[in-house]
Amino acid sequence: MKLDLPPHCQILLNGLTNPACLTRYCDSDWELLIRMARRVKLLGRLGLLVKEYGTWDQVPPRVSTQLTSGLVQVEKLQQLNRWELNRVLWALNDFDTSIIALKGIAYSLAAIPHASGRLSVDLDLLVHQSDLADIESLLVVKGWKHRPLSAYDEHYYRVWSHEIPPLVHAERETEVDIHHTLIPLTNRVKIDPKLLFDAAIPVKNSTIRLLSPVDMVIHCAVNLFQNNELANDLRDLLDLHDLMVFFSERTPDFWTWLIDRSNQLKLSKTVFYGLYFSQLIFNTPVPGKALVRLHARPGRLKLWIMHRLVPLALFPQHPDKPMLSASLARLLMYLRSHLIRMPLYILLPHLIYKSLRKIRFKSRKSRS
Amino acid sequence: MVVNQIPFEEFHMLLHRQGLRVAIGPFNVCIHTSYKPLIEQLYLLYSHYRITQDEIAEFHVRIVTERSLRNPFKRNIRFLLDGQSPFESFPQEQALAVLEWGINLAIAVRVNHLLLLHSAVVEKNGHVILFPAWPGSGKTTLCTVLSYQGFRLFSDEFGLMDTQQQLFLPIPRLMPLKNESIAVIRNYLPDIVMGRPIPNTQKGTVAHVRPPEKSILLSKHTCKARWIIFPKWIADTPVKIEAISDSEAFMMLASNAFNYEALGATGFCAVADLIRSCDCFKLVYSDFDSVMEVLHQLTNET
Amino acid sequence: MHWRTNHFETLLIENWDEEYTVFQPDSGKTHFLNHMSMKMLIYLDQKPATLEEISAYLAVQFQQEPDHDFQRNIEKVLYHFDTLGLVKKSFVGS
Amino acid sequence: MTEKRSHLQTETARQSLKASMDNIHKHKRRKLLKGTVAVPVVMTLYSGAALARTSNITGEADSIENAVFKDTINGPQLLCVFPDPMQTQIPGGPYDLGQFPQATLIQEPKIDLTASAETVLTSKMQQLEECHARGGIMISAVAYTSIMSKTGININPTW
Repeated sequence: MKLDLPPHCQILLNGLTNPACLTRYCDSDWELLIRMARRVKLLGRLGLLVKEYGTWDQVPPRVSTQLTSGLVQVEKLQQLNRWELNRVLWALNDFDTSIIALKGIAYSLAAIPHASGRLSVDLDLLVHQSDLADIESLLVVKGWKHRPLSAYDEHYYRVWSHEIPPLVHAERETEVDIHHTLIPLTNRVKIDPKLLFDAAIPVKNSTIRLLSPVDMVIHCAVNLFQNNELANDLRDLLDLHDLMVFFSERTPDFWTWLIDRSNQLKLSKTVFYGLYFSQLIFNTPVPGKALVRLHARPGRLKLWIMHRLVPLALFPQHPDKPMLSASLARLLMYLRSHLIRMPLYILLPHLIYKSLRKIRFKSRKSRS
Repeated sequence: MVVNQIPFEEFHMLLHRQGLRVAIGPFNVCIHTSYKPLIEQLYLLYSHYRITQDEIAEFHVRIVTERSLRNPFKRNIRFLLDGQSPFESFPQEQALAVLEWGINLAIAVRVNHLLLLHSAVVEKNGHVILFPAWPGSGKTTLCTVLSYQGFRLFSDEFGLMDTQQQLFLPIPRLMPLKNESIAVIRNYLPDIVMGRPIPNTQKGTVAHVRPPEKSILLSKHTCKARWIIFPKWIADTPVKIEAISDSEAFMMLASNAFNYEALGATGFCAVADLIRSCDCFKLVYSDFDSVMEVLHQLTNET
Repeated sequence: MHWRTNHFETLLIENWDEEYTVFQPDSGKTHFLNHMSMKMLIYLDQKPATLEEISAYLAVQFQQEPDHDFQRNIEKVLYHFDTLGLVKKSFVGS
Repeated sequence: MTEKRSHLQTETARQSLKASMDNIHKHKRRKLLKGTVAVPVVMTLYSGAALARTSNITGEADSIENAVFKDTINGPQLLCVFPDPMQTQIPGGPYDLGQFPQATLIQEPKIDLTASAETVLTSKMQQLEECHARGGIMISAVAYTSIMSKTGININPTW
């Protein structure tokens, strides 16, 4: 099956994958490209690509100022992330435990190409569940606080989630998300975190660890196709592409390992989607036989439906002319993400609570 | 082409169809709306802005009307930035205030290629004076008076600084007067063009002053800063100007900025350069005549 | 226990007549330091020192009584510097 | 405003400005902190969206003119900050406001900005007395921006 994208999405995709074509972009293409790249958190990435490709001086001035702004923002957020990690490790210095960095900060530490152009807001860490209570209280003693939460949200985090309520230091603004596993506990699919810790890799001159390359790729796919709602998540699919290109070039048996590990963790269907869409959208060089070796794959009808819906959800809407089909795709993906995350007896009350709260919030705001 | 050179019908069509693009300082803003009372207000208050239909716009904003959630017979307006709504809806009478507020928000959260100080800025004799925001400073009111009495308006809100060249960029926008200052300015400057007062906004009653035509015409002329003055309005006190220490000025200036922290070392060095090249004062005042006297003396002295 | 500076060489320091504004690239923060707190950092940058050593040095420099209160103030600021990441504990020589 | 008064004010302005200017050249380099060389001070700046927190050490503002008044519907109200009672204070400051300084707005007496300068000043001084009576201090705007969100009273961004 071929990728069939509306023209505005094609402008974004070409800009991200083929910097050479940017020299042919007219003012209105550039304007639309900037607006959409910003929408999916890829303005900094675009700026980095233009710099690397050496065509910065040919970019219209009203575009280069916006690319600069995007790069400054990305750089600032990454610095905040690094410092937050530094302070977390400082606070836990006397506590003997192993901590794994996840997502954005992990991609920087692993020196994945283009990681410096990634917009990363929160700091995500994985710890042993048995150390969780100690780590949480040590951080609270050293000045981190939970944001105020409703009783329901607190319950949701503590009982069903794969992370504890986010912590923010009183004198800084970066949110620290501490995970004890990678998939919500309500999910049918489970992961044994011990396997991840056993394979984790130390970072030079630091006590922090990283997931092994295949686990990092699997986590990225899991996050996108199990935990997220896919709307505007193009950046995360691009992460997946970056990781696979980087690791497959450095490790000869990477694809074999990836498939074996996915089968072992019983995550082959999720990884299938990751490989399939990364290849479909970004032309990731996934060997044909890799997909076939995955134990679980979606059926033909299901894949056909996902093939139609996923790109519409991942790419941003046209900022001036939102498409109904894309809105519908997003709604369906939203429901799907919740259905795989929790059984109906939890899901229905959860969605009702969330929509009620939204209405109450709105009417409170309009009254004040 | 300037707004007041096109007929109202054409202006209306632009806002309604493809969006009106105007140059506001270094930025082009593309505005869409079909809400007639707002279009009428904008035709008057935006009359000196240059129309830039063929250029890239950095900001794309919309004011749309919608039915109120709580009262289905009432209509509200909503501000959209690139199709996204950063705040709740407002009563439709507040459309102009919400549009102006929304554009400020967009500038404040997106622009990082310049240092954005939270300050009124005016020019005299080729150099600018910064009046950084400060609780109770009344900077907009003071700025309105200055910009109609021989000073060139850069901004009542944003000190836009090109950190490499240490130059300030004008961004003359409507000046929103609040509450008592509306009557004060009406009396003091009876001839200036001001929008209808909008009651019950989040900041009380607001009325927007149209910036002087000359300031908009010259909005490409950048200048270096020479004076930084932290103003404070106190009723019935005689005017007093007092030098402050560089360290204090540094801390106050840096903490009155939108993106000082985002710029990192660039911001730090820019503020340090600025403090070194400027004289820094605190100003206490109650009436405009004496402030004017003080400022003329200050700007002519050297 | 000894204290020493943390990445002191990366700090950008502006001297405004013995009051200082300091940019710390690691944290992205700007700090205001008075003369005595800057002296503390400079002293600790030359060699790791104990609370008693640094207090004695500052008492002489600023003609203060090196009494308990004085030392307690210095200690508070050392711990504050530690949370800011400007100094760290060091166990060299102990 | 009558012409005479306006003229008078201008005269005052001139003298005041002249005095200020002389002052500038004589005392160009005053300091942010006064009389506090005896303790090390560090304040961390917070700006932008995060606006202020930290710094627990500050002195009382040097004059009522530099104190922070919040504009409320009932007129300006003095921001009165309470140093941490657990800390021993050095007479004359600086004060350690502790990790979670508390602050309140002094509501009485009401300050009527339309009254004469003298009346306004008197009311301000009375608010300050009230603040002192409750064990609080007034702080300068710099100190304010540096402790702001710990006090739970925030300046509204002006847009």
